[in-house]
Amino acid sequence: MVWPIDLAILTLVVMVAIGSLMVKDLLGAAILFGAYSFMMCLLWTVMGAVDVAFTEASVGAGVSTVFFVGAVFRTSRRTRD
Amino acid sequence: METIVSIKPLLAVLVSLMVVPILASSRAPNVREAWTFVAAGVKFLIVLSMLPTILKGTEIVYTIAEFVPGAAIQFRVDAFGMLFALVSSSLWIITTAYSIGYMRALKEHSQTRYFVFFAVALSATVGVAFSANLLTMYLFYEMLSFATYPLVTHHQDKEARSSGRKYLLYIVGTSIGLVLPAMLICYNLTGTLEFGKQGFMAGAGASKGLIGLLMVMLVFGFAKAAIMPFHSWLPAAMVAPTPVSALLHAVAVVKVGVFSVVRVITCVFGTNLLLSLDLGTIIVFAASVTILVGSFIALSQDGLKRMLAFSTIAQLSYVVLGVGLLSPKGMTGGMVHIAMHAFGKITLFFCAGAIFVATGKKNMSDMVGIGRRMPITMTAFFIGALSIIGMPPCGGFISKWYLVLGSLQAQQIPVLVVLLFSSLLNAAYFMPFVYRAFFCKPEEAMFENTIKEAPPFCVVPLVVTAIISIILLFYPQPFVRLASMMVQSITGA
Amino acid sequence: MSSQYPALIVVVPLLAGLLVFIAGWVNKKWCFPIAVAALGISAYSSIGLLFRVINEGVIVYKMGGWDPPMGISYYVDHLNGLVLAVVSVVAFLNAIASKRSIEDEFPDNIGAFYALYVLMVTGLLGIVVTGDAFNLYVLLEIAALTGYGLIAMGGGRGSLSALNYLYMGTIGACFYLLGVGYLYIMTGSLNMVDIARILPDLYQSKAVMAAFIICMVGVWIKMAFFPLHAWLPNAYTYAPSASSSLVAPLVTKVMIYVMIRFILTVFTPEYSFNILAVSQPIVWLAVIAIVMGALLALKERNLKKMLTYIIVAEVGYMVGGAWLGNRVGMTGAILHIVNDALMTLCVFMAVGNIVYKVKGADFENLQGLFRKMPFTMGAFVVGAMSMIGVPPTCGFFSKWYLISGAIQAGHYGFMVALVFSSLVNVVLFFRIFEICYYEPFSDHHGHGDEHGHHPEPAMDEAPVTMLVPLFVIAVILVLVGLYTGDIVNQIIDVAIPKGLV
Amino acid sequence: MADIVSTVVDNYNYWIYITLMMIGLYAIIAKNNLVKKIVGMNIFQTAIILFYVSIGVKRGATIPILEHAHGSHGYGVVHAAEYVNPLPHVLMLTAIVVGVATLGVALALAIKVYNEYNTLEEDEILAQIREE
Amino acid sequence: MKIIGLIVAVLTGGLLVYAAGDFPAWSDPASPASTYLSPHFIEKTIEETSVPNIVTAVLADYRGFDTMFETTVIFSAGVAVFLLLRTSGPKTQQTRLYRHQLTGVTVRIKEGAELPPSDNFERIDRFWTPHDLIIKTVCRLLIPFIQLFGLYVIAHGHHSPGGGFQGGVILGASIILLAISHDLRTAIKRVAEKLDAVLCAIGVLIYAGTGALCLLLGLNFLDYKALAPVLHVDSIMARSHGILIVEIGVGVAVMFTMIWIYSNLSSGGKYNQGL
Repeated sequence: MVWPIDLAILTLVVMVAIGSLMVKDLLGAAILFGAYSFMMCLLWTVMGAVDVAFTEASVGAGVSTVFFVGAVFRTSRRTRD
Repeated sequence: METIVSIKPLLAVLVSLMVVPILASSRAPNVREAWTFVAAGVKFLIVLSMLPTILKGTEIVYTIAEFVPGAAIQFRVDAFGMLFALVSSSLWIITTAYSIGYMRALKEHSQTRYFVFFAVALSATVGVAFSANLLTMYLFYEMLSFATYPLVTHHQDKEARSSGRKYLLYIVGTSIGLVLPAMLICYNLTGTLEFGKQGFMAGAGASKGLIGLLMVMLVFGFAKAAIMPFHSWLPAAMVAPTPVSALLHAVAVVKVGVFSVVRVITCVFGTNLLLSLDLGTIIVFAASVTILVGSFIALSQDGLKRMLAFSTIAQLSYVVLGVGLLSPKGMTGGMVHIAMHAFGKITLFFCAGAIFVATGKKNMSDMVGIGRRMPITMTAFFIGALSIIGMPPCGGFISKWYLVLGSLQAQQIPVLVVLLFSSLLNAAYFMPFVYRAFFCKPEEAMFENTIKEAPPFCVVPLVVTAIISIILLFYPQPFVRLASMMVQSITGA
Repeated sequence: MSSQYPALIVVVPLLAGLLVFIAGWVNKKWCFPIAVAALGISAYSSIGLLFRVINEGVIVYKMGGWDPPMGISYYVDHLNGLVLAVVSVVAFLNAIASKRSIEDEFPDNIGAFYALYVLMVTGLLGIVVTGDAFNLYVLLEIAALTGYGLIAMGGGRGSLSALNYLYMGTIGACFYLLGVGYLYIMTGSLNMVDIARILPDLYQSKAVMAAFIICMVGVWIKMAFFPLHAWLPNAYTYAPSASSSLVAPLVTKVMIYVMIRFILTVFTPEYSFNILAVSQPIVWLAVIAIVMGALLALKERNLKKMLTYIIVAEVGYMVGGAWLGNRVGMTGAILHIVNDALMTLCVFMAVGNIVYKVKGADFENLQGLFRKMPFTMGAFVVGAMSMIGVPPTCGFFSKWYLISGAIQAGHYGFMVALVFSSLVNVVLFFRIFEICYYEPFSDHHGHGDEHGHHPEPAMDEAPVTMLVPLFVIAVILVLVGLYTGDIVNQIIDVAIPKGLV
Repeated sequence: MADIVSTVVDNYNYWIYITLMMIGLYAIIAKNNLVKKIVGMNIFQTAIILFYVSIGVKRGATIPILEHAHGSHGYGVVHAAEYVNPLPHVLMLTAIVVGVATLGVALALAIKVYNEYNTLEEDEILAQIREE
Repeated sequence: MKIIGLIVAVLTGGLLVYAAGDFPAWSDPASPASTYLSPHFIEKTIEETSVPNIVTAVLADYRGFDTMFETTVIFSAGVAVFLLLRTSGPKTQQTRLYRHQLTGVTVRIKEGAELPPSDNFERIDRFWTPHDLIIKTVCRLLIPFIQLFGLYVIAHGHHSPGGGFQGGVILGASIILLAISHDLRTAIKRVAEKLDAVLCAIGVLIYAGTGALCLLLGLNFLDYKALAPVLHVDSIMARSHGILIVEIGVGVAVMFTMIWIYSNLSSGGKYNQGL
């Protein structure tokens, strides 16, 4: 395992997480959350948890994001925080 | 002490509960009342059938369920319980008859509910009488509190509501707030709640302060005894229909209160413990204050039932006072007074009810000259009053006599003074009324001279109780016998 | 077959949940019989299991035939045998009772509703019966997810309350999961008994302490222990009757079971009470919970909401009792799980009947109920008496043990709180009774009026299918009270480890 | 100094998981928008999954799929040290699925709330409730 | 609220950091987690289940009970979303708009009127957006491959990463992709709501039913060994086959639940107009 990659991804993950909570648009938040899940997926692949990574890629980055988008589509994109 | 196991105590308790479904489901008044009579009769017979056994000195025990060691739901019939059960079950029959007359004459609503809860209340009363331990007593005590609530608030108007609130606040507030914790502390100190002849707290080895605290909590916690300052529910509860006031506030509820207090003093703490710690004084003091203050307030009342209520408050404390003296004669007097006062006071309440049925009057100032219109009722009232004052030829004399002897035995001269002075007060609040009822000038009289009594169902019971009051002077057995047996077993003399 | 009882208890409702759902799409008439039959089998097996445990001792059931630390196993002892029986019986009775109100409120989605209902029971039973810490988490989520669905069916504010419940519930479950992770990283095992075997060497570890605290906090959130209770009242109030009378009696009680399981089995009493030494503050928290629950209940003008605050107070009873750190208090807490489940069911079922008939539980809706629905109110009175703690209803006996425990532990604050809350309950319930009894006021001046003076509201009682289970539970309240001695001696006393005195 | 650095770097995963978790927890409590809260909730859950997966990591080990699996019958002796710990992975598969299930229900509830109040901001909803 | 959140987060974080000091060093092969239970799984999986992917073996066999409930969780989420959102209001609107796909002509159909029998009409409404031909075509081409891959993932879960969940999600995603690239109605034409819902339950039922079958055959719940006489294989291969069966069940359940949840979420429960 290459630890600089690990560290870099870990740091990125935190940044994306904060980003998805800060962005003032729910659709943006949904997409950033997808990115967050994808980063996590990468991280777990690095750690050797291939099955978990696979699931996270399909569930977290895929379907969850679609759910978010669907729900945002049915409600509103507006948010104040 | 010899004991036998028998299901009779349970039957005596259950017999009135068992008719509840029948009462609740029947729509025809005659059927309903017939069943109440049957239940009352059967109950009295069951209680009576145990009397010979008890008089032989044997106790009857029956256990329903034991949930922790030392605290079962258990019945134990001893002399004192027998005394109380005898009084309450015999008076149930008479009150039933009276209720029928009263309720029908006034065309009261919800009579079914009335008879149902009456039956439940009687079950609870006998349950208290036969309880073998503090837990069982608490159980039936609470049952009685809740069963009488619908009776007290029978009229369902605003006044009934506020009185009902007061009633519950005092009765349930004290039992949950004081009795329950005290009972649990006792249990944790001794590991039992079983009534003992010398009191189960005797061997606990608790400090005087703790014992005193527990005693105060228990004595005042059974607030149905109406010891001041927990007395004011009683006048409030007089909004109930008169038969309820009669049975419940002359016999069942208040007597359950004093019965419980007596049990606490004799069987929880024991006379020896209280004597050695000199804690009887507290009780005697509280009781004396209640007697005097209650009598004075009764003196100032105009409402007949309210006057009787304050008289009850004072009279109840005689019982507590007698037992609080911790002398054998005093205790006997206190116990006997439960019976004597019951018959006397129920007569008075019946009379008040009969007057109300016949004339619709509640206040004494409106009843001048009533003796001319209702001679039988007022004669009975006079006899009842004599019994309460403690004058011959009525049963009340016997208990007063024992109380006076007891105070001498305990060398408590102040108590003697209190007793005599309060008797004077009793006379002071009863006699003027009786006098004006019979002997007022014709121009003062508010009623015409024609005799017009209440319906026979009302009059007969009060005549019966009045006669019993007189008979009790000449034949006070078995009450005195039972009381002295109990006192003997307590003091071991 | 009786050796398969542990599996049947959970598997039968699970299969039934799926079948009910399919039946909902095919023919709605089949839903109710399938659901009730499954819950009945479940109740039957759990009672059978309880008697087997009493006679034979602990029963271990290996899922998939794998030995415990490897695979998942069910571990039935006296403690969860008792809770299992209560949970399944409560669910069974409520299923029968709520048939009419479900048909009334959700005529289109009966199948889906019953599916969630039965699956929730599956989850709760599974939580109680499982011996694997992680398996418990999964089942917790089943119970929670189905619960959100059932609660949000109420519409109106129901969805917002359910969403808040979901946030809190997820935090709670995640905390629990994290705590299990901490235990796993320190011990390498997930089986509760196995963890308990390994842990004593690690009692000084900070991570183990953190695991304990995190698990506890998670469970407290789920059971609505006082400062964490905010989600509960609204969620239960705005839920439909059929859901609230399932969720209210069971969820908090099952979570208390989990807490006690952790205190007693996973961590020993020695660790929980002596090494950690946090009993005092927790009991004081419980005192605050009881007092605040009682006070908040006083403020409410809606029967259902008032009852939910009483639940908050009751949670305080059980947490406090469990943390008194003595045998009597623990007995009281376990006994109160049983009693509180039963009496909450009783009052909530009665409220269900009332809502079914008068379409509301605000105080104004309750006027004249004693005449309109005498039988329902009769059962309600029994439930209320039990909540107040009047003997011989069962509520008194658990209170007895709790107060005894407080006295033994010398914790008089807890004793005062219990007595205080009983008194407040008297006020609360008699306020209800007064409204149902007196109002609307009739002027009753002049006693000579003829009998028909009162404008007597016609009797308008709930259907028999709702009344019979209500009566059954009311009778059970008294019976359990009378058999308290047997329950304590034969079951609870054995369930508590000898080390706790 | 080198010690501290190495401790920090070695346990970097733990620190990051705690950071993420706290970000999520803070978002659930403090965010005003219901969907943002749901995002926070998912971050919170994922952080725990990260923690579990970190437990399973083993120095010098490979993914938990036995090698030479295709076609041959003899696997020889398998050494536990060669493969990372599979158990946390299994648990976390479950946790991910639970997470997505919760997400679905949460979003459905959010849509219902939106239909009721026409907004997703919690303070605006509470203001509407108070007005009723 | 923000301050409370901050305090809670800091407190919890503090506790966690404090406790993390006691953890075994990261990636330490000698940590309890790595030395206590997991070696058994790694070393015995082949012997006992004949499945090289240890995660699959543990997931579906050793801890198969967890996985069954995990599937149930997904299923109950589906039911919950359905119950919460699905509204079965009046289906027919007053007037409907249809577009003839070849010419682009819009037709207004009033209540009671019938559309000419042709496949070339497409219903349009408030949420209708003109679709991009390229996206549509590419997705339509892609979807079969996605589904094939999904099937592969389920079937090959014994030997490579993957299994019922991943495969099920991918299969579900293929239909969701169809719904996104075309519209929800097109997807519903392929997977009707009733079929969808029933198949969710059947997926879980396959799993739980397999367990119950083992129970009926005389062994404990989910003990696939019991299937050996039915499948005519030895007990170890029976475990391997049992795992495959339940993975298929998981796949079915997850696939259809995902579609179901998506349809409800994206149409707000109206089920006729989607994202």
